[in-house]
Amino acid sequence: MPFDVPARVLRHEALNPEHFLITLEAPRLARAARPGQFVMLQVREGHDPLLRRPMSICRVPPGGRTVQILYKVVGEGTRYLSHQPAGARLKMLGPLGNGFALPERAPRQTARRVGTRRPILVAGGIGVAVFPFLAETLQRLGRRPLLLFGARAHRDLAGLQLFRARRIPLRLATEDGSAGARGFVTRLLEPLLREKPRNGGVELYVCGPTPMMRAVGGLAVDAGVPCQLALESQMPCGIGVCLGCVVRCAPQVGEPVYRRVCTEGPIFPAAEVAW
Amino acid sequence: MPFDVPARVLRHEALNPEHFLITLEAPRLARAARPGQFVMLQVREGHDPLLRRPMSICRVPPGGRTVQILYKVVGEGTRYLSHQPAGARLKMLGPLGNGFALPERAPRQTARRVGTRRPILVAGGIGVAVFPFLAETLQRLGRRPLLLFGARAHRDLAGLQLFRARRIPLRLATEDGSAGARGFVTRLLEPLLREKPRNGGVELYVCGPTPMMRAVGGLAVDAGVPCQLALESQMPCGIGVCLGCVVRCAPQVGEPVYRRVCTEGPIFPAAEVAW
Amino acid sequence: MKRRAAPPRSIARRADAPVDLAVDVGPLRLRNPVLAASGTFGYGTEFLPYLKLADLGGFVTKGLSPRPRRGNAPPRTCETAAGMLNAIGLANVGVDAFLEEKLPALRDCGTVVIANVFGETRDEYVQVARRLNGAAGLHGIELNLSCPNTEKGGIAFGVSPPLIEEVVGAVRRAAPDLPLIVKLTPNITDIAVAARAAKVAGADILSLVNTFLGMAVDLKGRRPVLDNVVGGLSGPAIKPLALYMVHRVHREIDLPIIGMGGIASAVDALEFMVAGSSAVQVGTVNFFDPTASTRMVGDMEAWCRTQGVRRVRDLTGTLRLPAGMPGGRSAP
Amino acid sequence: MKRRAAPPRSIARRADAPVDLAVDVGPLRLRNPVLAASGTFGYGTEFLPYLKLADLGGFVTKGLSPRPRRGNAPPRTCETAAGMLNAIGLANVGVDAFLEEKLPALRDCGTVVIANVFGETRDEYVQVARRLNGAAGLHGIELNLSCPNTEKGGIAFGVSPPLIEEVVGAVRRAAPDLPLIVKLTPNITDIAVAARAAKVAGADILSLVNTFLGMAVDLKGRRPVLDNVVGGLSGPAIKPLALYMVHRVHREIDLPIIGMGGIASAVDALEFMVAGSSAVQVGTVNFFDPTASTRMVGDMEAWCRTQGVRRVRDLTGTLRLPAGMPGGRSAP
Ligand SMILES: Cc1cc2nc3c(=O)[nH]c(=O)nc-3n(C[C@H](O)[C@H](O)[C@H](O)COP(=O)(O)OP(=O)(O)OC[C@H]3O[C@@H](n4cnc5c(N)ncnc54)[C@H](O)[C@@H]3O)c2cc1C
Ligand SMILES: Cc1cc2nc3c(=O)[nH]c(=O)nc-3n(C[C@H](O)[C@H](O)[C@H](O)COP(=O)(O)OP(=O)(O)OC[C@H]3O[C@@H](n4cnc5c(N)ncnc54)[C@H](O)[C@@H]3O)c2cc1C
Ligand SMILES: Cc1cc2nc3c(=O)[nH]c(=O)nc-3n(C[C@H](O)[C@H](O)[C@H](O)COP(=O)(O)O)c2cc1C
Ligand SMILES: Cc1cc2nc3c(=O)[nH]c(=O)nc-3n(C[C@H](O)[C@H](O)[C@H](O)COP(=O)(O)O)c2cc1C
Ligand code: FES
Ligand code: FES
Repeated sequence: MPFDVPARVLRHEALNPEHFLITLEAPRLARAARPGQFVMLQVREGHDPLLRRPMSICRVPPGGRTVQILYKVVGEGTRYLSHQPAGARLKMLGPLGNGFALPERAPRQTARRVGTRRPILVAGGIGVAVFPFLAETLQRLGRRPLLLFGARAHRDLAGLQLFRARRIPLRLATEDGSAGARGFVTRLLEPLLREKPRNGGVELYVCGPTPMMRAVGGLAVDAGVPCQLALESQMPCGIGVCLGCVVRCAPQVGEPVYRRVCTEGPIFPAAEVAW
Repeated sequence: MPFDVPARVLRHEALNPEHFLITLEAPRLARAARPGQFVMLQVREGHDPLLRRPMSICRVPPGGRTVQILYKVVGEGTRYLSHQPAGARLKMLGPLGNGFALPERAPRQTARRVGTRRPILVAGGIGVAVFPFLAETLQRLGRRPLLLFGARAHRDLAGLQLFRARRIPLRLATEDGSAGARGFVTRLLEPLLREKPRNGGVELYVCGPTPMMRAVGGLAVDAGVPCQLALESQMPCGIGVCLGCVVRCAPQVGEPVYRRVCTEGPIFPAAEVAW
Repeated sequence: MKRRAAPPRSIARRADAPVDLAVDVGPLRLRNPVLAASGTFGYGTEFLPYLKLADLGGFVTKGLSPRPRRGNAPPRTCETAAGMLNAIGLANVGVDAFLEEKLPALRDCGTVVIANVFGETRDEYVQVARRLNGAAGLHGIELNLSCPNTEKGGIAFGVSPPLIEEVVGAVRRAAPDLPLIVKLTPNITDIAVAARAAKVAGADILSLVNTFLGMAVDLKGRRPVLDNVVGGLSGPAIKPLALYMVHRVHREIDLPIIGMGGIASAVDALEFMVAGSSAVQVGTVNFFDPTASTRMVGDMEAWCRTQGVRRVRDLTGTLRLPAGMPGGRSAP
Repeated sequence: MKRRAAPPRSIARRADAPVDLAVDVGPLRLRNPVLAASGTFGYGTEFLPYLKLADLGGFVTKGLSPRPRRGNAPPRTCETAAGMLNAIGLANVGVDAFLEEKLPALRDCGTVVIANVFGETRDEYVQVARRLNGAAGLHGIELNLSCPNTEKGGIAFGVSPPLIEEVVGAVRRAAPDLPLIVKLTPNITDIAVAARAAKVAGADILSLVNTFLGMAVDLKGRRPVLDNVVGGLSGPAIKPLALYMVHRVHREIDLPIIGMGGIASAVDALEFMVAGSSAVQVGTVNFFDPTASTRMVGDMEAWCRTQGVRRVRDLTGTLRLPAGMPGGRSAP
């Protein structure tokens, strides 16, 4: 059940000139949130911009009364958002969307047992924002997530501290080689997919720009590895009524259909999306 | 010659919950400004609201590098303005308009001589904003301005400290009697107009809501006292090109015409305005 | 003996008296004048987490066609200055699924439910209307005339008075039991001409306006932003245009009007009533403020109370025009 | 030996090469594609404190009539969401004062000066055009067809193809020496029909669009905000509508287009070019950002340089439409 609340900005940190971490007070929303869900966030008062912006729930910090959002300034809306001071109130609607399908809790003794897949989180650029919450939740479920994080350049590898604080192992790639391996994140992923499955193999959770998700989804389907994609799309409403956010899907049976990313998604099995 | 500058907010004080005094850095504009002129001020970035807001130049503080604007929150635009923090940059165009016609400098020894009219500044509500600059300038010209200030209630008598700091005598009236005389500002003015002219009589400088200016202008014309009105009007451009801001005027000869408040005004002789 | 004068009794009483928000719109009686607009409110149940449907005057469903439609390829929407373009392509579940799955869920929703209807041919309109006629829990139908007529080279029904008369007349006969709202397109030289045709053919109520044809360009890609190239503009940007059209139709045509276009607040809604609307619809605002519609009802009541308006319906068409200007001057 | 690779020479050269901003628009040759629009730039000299006129592609004067007009009573303007309504009532100094006082002051302004012309009858248009024909320092005339025809019950010239042909043809004959721009009104079902009539009657260039009819209501006063009741909507709000009309006319009619409507940035301007404009006009932005027009020229050049566009005129009409959709789909 989503809530529409006037959330108070408690903290607003610039991680670097383009990336921000904002902490908003919204107890009921925070309690209801699950990894992979998102909110529709007002970036400022008035009609410019008109629409709220979809933003992943990046973390629900301990205490469960707040949500954190990690975002990148890419246009006017996110730029206006970055000017909001602590104390401001922003309308926020959520949690929305289906969220990731999570594995069952692994009983301690079976955590490394055969048949338990290791979660690989594959992030491209600001797509990383959806993963801190997921990684922490997977840890609580007794899993050992690994983050593969690719971006344009060093400065686009935002939010690493959120993973390091939880000792989540990570491997980096940048297109210009300014940090980690040079190249796309697929360079990090391919060897893992080629490895002989140990302990049940891997499963992928992916979020990033569309070409990256297309590539990763394709690799996963070819390798027969379970893969969930966190899609992006233009989202005027976020609640399933405008039908604006659809993505073309090929269900197991029948014709391709358009599914609403905001409601049937934003998380889709890679095999279903027929871009 | 007006300038269009990205002016930095140096200070922004709430005088009370509805009234603000903002100090903007704009050296060339400040140096060029004369009492009764105004600026077109951007209230925030983007297209909501679309248009800048006309604001009187309330003061040019000593140093001459800044202008102060005294304003009241009456709608969305002024409300957004009130949220601008120190350090923000707002586009500001000015000085605009004709400004008050000022008396000649009075040589010290003749300041109280017969033939020198005493300047009476008649303010209604936020119309007072135009007078601190005028009053200080009149003082420098060797005059002794008197401020008559009427408003709805005590809390609408904003900016009194700007006059008190310069020891400018003032008389107050409020409609609800919460400060000064009960009633309209005309109650303060009428006795002055009836007084037998001493030392050359009085001259009026008036700014306030339209009904108030109409009333005061009428009294002045009837009494044969010089009277300048600082008019308000919807001003999309402020520079004379949209023709949106016109007021009906009856010139000495010929048909009534529409004059642009932003360019031929905002200061008009009371006798000319044919509302 | 000094004492503060009490306010005159009549004013005191007026300020406390409840405001009557009910409106009659032709054959429809609404609890209040605020309806949610077609295409912005799903099939109603989507909003249950955010508001009580019974707090609304009513709502209009997504447009229904004889068969389900999956709609246009994405991208389907694009934000613009104080507005948005959409080219959903009239995706919907089809009239059968509506009757079987959606409408029953609304049986006890406590508000007026109106089905929005379109077709690519006159017969498609008629098919849907006939299926809806007599459906339990349905209070009216609204014909979307912005749909292109595939038999007439894709010209929208709503820009051709003969086509309007034909389709409205046929639907009138196919669904004789339901109040018939005809929704006009604004993409026409004189909307009063379309309104007149709808009236002649038997409309009970006019609703206006639908979206304005518009486009957005992806400069770097040298492509239209929308896969459909063209979309419909809605939101606050269009409010002055819609308000004028309501005013014009109200002066020219004697039928009750449901006005819409960019309404985002109670003040906006009341302005539409003053200009001639008996009720209003709110569309795009539902996207960026999902509780706006019911808050608007509350704000409307509050406004009426402070202004001493006892029946909101008394506001309809109260616009005072300058003397000698019944239709308004025309040269801006 | 390690060294950084130099960028490939062709790219390096391209990024440094000056961008050619000149455009030919029918018989007009402009230094760059940005003109200031009629009614938003006075008679040009008003902007001298803010910019060099020679940095503009050109500008269009306030509309001129045979005799001076004082215009409508105030209030004449009203702000709306991302737009504004105006009902100035075509106030202007009259064509004689323009020729005697305004035009001489522009003799050395270094840019293209276009006179905007209107009349309440065909003869008034002709009178103004005849006076302007051959005037030194004038580079063209633009006919404002949004004006109501007082001889035909106040219907705007621009919504009637026969009236368009009549007035454009008459002006063409009255001012044979001047490039003739015909400015279309958007308040019409299909603007391509008006464009065709203008072309048939001899227009050299089309400019579009003028303002959209709209209204604002003063709720408490139950009055129209504008004394004229109705006004014309301009500003960013209308950009998607105007862009669509430019696209449509460009696909349908073979005449160069000067596009306008809500342009506030170089990106906006270039989008209009991609949609089919050879040049653009900027209107309302001059009010809230008086240096926007010339800054736009600089930003345009910068954009072209980073995108490797060497001649801005190459962008005109480069919109790539989805296959099989020459005119764009129509049902949003
Ligand atoms: C489910 C979901 C979760 C998201 N989570 C995050 C997040 O955690 N952090 C983050 O930085 N970004 C996230 N995004 C992307 C974010 O919504 C956009 O970057 C943002 O809307 C851009 O707004 P703007 O005004 O700055 O950019 P502009 O490009 O000026 O926006 C113009 C329009 O395009 C839309 N838009 C632009 N880019 C995107 C995009 N990539 N996805 C969806 N709509 C877009 C905007 O909403 C707006 O309507 C998410 C998107 C979705 C769909
Ligand atoms: C020459 C001049 C000098 C002014 N000086 C001051 C000043 O020093 N301090 C101050 O507080 N106010 C001043 N005003 C009035 C001020 O411009 C308005 O209060 C302000 O524009 C209101 O904007 P808003 O968005 O808050 O109100 P809204 O009512 O929401 O504004 C809606 C529209 O109406 C216009 N508008 C509203 N009220 C006025 C008004 N009284 N005059 C002109 N336009 C108006 C706005 O510009 C806007 O376009 C002055 C006006 C003029 C013409
Ligand atoms: C995404 C979207 C879908 C719409 N779908 C329909 C529809 O199916 N049938 C219809 O008659 N109108 C439809 N409309 C038009 C609205 O009902 C309304 O007429 C229009 O949006 C103007 O109102 P607004 O500015 O309040 O949104 C749609 C509008 C939007 C934005
Ligand atoms: C205040 C005002 C006055 C205008 N006067 C004229 C005019 O005299 N003649 C004319 O053809 N267009 C006139 N226009 C229309 C503009 O030239 C332009 O077509 C329109 O405003 C759309 O462009 P914009 O959105 O960039 O302003 C006027 C527009 C405004 C806002
Ligand atoms: S964003 Fe509106 S349906 Fe998904
Ligand atoms: S405000 Fe534009 S002419 Fe005065």
